[in-house]
Amino acid sequence: MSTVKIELKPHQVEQIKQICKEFNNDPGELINVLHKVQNTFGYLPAEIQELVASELNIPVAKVYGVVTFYSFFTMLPKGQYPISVCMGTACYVRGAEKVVEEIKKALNIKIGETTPDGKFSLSCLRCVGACGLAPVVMIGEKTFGRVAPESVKEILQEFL
Amino acid sequence: MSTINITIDNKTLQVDKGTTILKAAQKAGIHIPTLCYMHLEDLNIEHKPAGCRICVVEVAGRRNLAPACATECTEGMVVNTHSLRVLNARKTVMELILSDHPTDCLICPKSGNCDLQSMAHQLGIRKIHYQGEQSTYREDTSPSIIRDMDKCIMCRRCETMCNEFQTVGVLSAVNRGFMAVVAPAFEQNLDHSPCTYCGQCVAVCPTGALTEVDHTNQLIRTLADPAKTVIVQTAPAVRAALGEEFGLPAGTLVTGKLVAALRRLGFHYVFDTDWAADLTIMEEGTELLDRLTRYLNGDKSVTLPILTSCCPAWVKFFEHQFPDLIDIPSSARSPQQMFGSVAKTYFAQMLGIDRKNLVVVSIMPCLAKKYECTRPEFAVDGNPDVDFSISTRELANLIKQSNIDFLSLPDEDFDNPMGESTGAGVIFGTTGGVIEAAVRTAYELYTKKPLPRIDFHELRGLDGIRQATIDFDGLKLNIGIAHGLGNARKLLEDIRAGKSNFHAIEIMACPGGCIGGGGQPLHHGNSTIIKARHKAIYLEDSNKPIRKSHENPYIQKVYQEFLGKPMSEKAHHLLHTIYFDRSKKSFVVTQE
Amino acid sequence: MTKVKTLDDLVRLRDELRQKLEIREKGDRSEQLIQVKVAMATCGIASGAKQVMDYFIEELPKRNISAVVTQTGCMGYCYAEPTVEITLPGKEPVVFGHVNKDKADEIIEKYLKAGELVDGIIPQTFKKPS
Amino acid sequence: MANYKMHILVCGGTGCKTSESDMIAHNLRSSLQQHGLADDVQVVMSGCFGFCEKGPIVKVLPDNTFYVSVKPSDAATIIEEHIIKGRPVQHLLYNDPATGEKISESRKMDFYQQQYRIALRNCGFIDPENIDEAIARDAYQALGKVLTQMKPQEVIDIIKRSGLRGRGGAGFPTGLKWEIASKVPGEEKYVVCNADEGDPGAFMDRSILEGDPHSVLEAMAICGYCIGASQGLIYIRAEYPLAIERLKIAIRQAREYGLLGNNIMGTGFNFDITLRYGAGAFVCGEETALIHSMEGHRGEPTFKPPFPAEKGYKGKPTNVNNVETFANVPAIILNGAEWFAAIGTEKSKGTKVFALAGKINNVGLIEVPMGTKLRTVINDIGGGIKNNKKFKAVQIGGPSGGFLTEKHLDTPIDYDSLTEAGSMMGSGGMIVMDESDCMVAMAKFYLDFTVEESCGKCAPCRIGNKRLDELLEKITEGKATEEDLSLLRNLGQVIKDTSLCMLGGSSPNPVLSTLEHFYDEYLAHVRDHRCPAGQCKALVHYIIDPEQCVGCTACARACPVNAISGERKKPHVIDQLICIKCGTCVEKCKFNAVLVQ
Repeated sequence: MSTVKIELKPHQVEQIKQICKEFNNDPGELINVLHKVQNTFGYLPAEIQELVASELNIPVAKVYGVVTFYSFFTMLPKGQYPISVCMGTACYVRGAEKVVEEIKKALNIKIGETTPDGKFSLSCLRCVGACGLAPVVMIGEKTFGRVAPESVKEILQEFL
Repeated sequence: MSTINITIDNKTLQVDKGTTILKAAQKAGIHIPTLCYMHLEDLNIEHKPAGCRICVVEVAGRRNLAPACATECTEGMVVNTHSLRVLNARKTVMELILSDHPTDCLICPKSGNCDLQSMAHQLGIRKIHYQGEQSTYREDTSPSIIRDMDKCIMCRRCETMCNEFQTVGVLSAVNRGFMAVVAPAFEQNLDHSPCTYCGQCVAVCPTGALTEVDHTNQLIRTLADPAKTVIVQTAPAVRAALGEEFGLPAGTLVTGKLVAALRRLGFHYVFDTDWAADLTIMEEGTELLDRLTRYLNGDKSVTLPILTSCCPAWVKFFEHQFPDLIDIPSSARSPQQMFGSVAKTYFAQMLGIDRKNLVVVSIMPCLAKKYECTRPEFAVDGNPDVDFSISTRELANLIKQSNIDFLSLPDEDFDNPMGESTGAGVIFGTTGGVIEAAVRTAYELYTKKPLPRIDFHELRGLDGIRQATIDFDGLKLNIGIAHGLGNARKLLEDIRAGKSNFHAIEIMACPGGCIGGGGQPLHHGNSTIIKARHKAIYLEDSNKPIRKSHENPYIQKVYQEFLGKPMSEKAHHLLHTIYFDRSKKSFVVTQE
Repeated sequence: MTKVKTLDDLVRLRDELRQKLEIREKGDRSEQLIQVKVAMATCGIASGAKQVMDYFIEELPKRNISAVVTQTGCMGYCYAEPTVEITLPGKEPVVFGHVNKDKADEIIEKYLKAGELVDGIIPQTFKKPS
Repeated sequence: MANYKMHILVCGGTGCKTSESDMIAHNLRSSLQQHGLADDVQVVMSGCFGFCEKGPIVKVLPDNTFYVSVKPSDAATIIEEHIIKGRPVQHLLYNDPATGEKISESRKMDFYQQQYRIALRNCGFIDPENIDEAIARDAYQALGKVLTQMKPQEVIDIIKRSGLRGRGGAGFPTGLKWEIASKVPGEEKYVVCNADEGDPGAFMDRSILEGDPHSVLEAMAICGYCIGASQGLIYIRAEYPLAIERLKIAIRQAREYGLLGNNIMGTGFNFDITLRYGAGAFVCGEETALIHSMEGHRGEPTFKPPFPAEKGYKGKPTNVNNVETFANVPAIILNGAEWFAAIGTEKSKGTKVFALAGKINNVGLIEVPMGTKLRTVINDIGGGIKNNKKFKAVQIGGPSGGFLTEKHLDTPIDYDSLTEAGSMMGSGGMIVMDESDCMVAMAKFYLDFTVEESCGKCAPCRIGNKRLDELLEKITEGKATEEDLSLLRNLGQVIKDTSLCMLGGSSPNPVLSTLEHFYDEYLAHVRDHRCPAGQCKALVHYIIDPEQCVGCTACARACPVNAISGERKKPHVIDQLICIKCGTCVEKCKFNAVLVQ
């Protein structure tokens, strides 16, 4: 998994230590800790994983093993407006793939990448449960249903 | 224990409840092939992830095939280990594994010694029907170990050794699915990790994914250099295992042939690390007595227990994991390094040559020794005390490359002055040996009386953690022994918690001590091999005319002529060392 | 906050809370229940339909009658407001005109309970718009 | 205090919330306020109604009027027309596609008529964020009954007699599972609810948790009482924020009421529940993997036995059931084993919830008695195939399931019939496909999923599924041979036969079942290099029918690679060497002159 190098500021270190403490520094709570840390920082760069490992007293390789196992965790910062295209079966059958292609073309990024200006990142996810609205695209907090490939540009326009 | 009746391949037999199909079949003389499974019985290590699925068998009434390694027998179970369905599945799975594995067997360091290769042969694979993308990873080279994960088959044995047995925690399964692989954190190189280079991952790897850094070519070039005087030292455990590489049964001692072979390879002097082991006992034993006496006299600045420090993997382990305890281990260097520093001073002077023209090579059962040579504190002006180290396996290979018929070699003796050793030096090669050697000397130095007996059976054995109390003429010395870093961790945690009442502890990183080292001939999961080597070491000891380090005449000589006395300033300078806190995170971004 | 200390507490609490959901429960099986529809267009409200509806809603449970009380638009009998349409399960709807509280009381006691018709029925001469 | 005369239920399921149902509720409330009706009419956000196709749904009670596809701007109309004037808002009523008539009551809709709701009994009926509404609907009565009047074994016997089987996929008898866990000695045991619903296209469990969380909490406590556990854990996907939120509220309220915690209802029984979050790994639906994940490890399954009942969470005896399984339990306790056992078929009792999706008119969440025929579900409840196309296949059980065809339409839906037909019950995803879906491409879609979700622990799943996927790719590209088809079948069988857990053990099902039922379609790909459904890009060609083409140049102008040439008002031609098969010309042509072959 590629990563970016960052330097944690003292208050961030404190924040992460605090989160670990909330879970009693219990290694069994690793996944909950990672969820909370990712919620706070947006992603889980190597430095954060090292800190979490040392707080929970487990090898950092184990933390990395967990981070790379679960698709929810990311070591790369997401864009300001993360775009998620539902790839559940219902959406797939109703043409989600074409929508993804269109977004890739419009933003010139691949799945899992962020645009150079940090504005958009693109990911696919499994069924969001809005199958009646298939295909579904989520941009930031906003959800778009019955998205047609032609309407992609128009939708993205909203966020520019 | 209740028993169970089962039928395997039409043979009926009774087994204890809890027996797996694999073990039951073995009992019936049926050897079901396995790949990821590993059971080092005498060392209490069992690894059965049931991941490779090579050992699948057909159990009547079951929906799918069952992995023999993990499935326990049940009453009335009927098992077929070679039905059409089983053989087809087994071959197909093997083909799948091979389809994600490079087929460069001809030039693979593991060729001829590879479990995957021999299993493919055993299963009669002649074509890989399923071809496709192969998973590839960045190759990683460290001072000791090469990781070529393209060859990883995800048996996860290394992960078990690194985590469960050694508790080092450097290796973990990372990623998911097809890209899953065993790697250090962030898929960084091992030298950015707390890896101890114990080499146990290499020792159990069934393929060429984990191998040692090979120094044989460097050795060949060095031996051919007319400007250099090349000397060699060979560790005690090597002589108890090298014969295996030439078809001798495990536990055959080949000391004399080893010396002869080294001479024929072209070394100018063939010395023995055992000599340096005797020297180590002089220093470490003296240090022990010094600390013990001061402690008993109420010196609050002295802490006990004293820990042995001859195992480089163990040293790196506590530097990373217990930096708060780095003042506890003995400051004595390992025999390899004592040998190197004495050779490049005392012996170089004796020869009248510059240390730069004296090349010290070591033959070690160990991969961490390769790393130990490179530690900067063991070099003078950039010239290392020990130039490089090769493993028992590399030596065997070199002997074969040099067309030496090992088995027909005569027995020869080591050279002097650094080749003479005692039985105490020999037993360094197995768990409990260092502390027994230390006791033999420390007892006589402390009590000023001759030892009533020389064999301390209470210190021997293969249990992971052992303890004994030795009576030093009224002073009860509590001794602890651990092999395997996981066991060491337990003792260290007690010390950290102030719960330890040991005076001295011996620690070896590898199972069984150096005889089970990461550089030894591969045991392929057969722990009786380690047991046999263990026995051989004690046999060598009992055959030695002198069995106490302080009685070694060449040790006495080196003190008289060069070092003065144990713990003298010169000895301190040449034979002792300091340790470093390595717990600081060393995350480095490795660019692809 | 209520603490449920025993099963009895829970049963009591449930019975109490049930009433709040009765409207929904009834909607679920309205065809098995008596339906009371009060015409609540402007004309109805002006002549007191809301009070009549409230009266039905309050009185019916008191008299242990399970009924669905809903409002409906103008039924077209503006001269007879407030008007109430009652449907007994399995029967044709009947519309009563000039319903006040007294009339409502009479409808409940006689028609709802006993099925006896009371004065004030407006004959259905056309099908009301749905 | 308000004396509500009417209730308006607004669907607060994830699907409808996505279409701004929050805003609808808000607008309804403010409109009521405006008209001074705030104390007369209560607006409630409820759980999912199931009819997601036509969401957002709004239901007015007690008249039971069912509004579909409601927009926030419709709120004022509903209040002014329906609530004040008593006139149903015609344009928001459901239009019966068969008769073209407007239907105002949900129970008269085909979609609901064939359904029987046990697990979903409160979904779309109560406010899931208000425990009072759940209690009014008998929540925790079963727990009370069990704790005060029954011994654990008696409860287990009821569950056993009811015939309830696990709704997570494999269908293991629930009562037996509880009994095993109850008999394993141990001071510390755990009850785990598996809410890691990961099938693409399945949302049964989420809807239950969002619509009726207390039914699950109550059942977990009952299970705890039976097996001797005082701690429950719900392992839920982090991708379900709304369900998590509602569970948190429900747990908090249940604790406040003393229905969770110490000494429940004065019986001395203690039980509490905490949440654990999944993090995007389908394999964690497997119970051993789920347990490892809850312990903070990689979610890799381990060989069974030992089963979780012996050695589960933290090495302690653990009973794992799925959400829907739990949701059935209180109803069984209150209504009796016989009541439940009377529903369904001989070996599959009760009902099953399905998420109906794909090329079907009524996408949604349904609950039908076991034994209901597929035809009923697809044609009656589902309203038939979208756009009047022809039914081709239905895929049940997600990536673990198989495809069923026309000839299976009269198969009763139960565990054994589905398995026999080469599919499986799975957790309840049901995806309908029409003639324009290529079965090879569909099988590949599921394999793509499996390859991505395989944990990588065992060789057949890690490498085998990858190879299956690659073979399928070869086929869809027209590069495969007939020999590849037999390799495909053998590999599928071996993966099923040798994989460590049920993810690998069932992952070849989509391939094997399409091979079985649509072999001709595979043959067409490999022999004729043709995709009959016209879906496999590499195998189709876009050509212009000179008879239809009027030479308007629309296609030529739109073509991104300038592959189309032709003079104005003369038929155009597509250069096959340049064409990238993007389909733009088809969309632009107003005369249906571009053919896909």
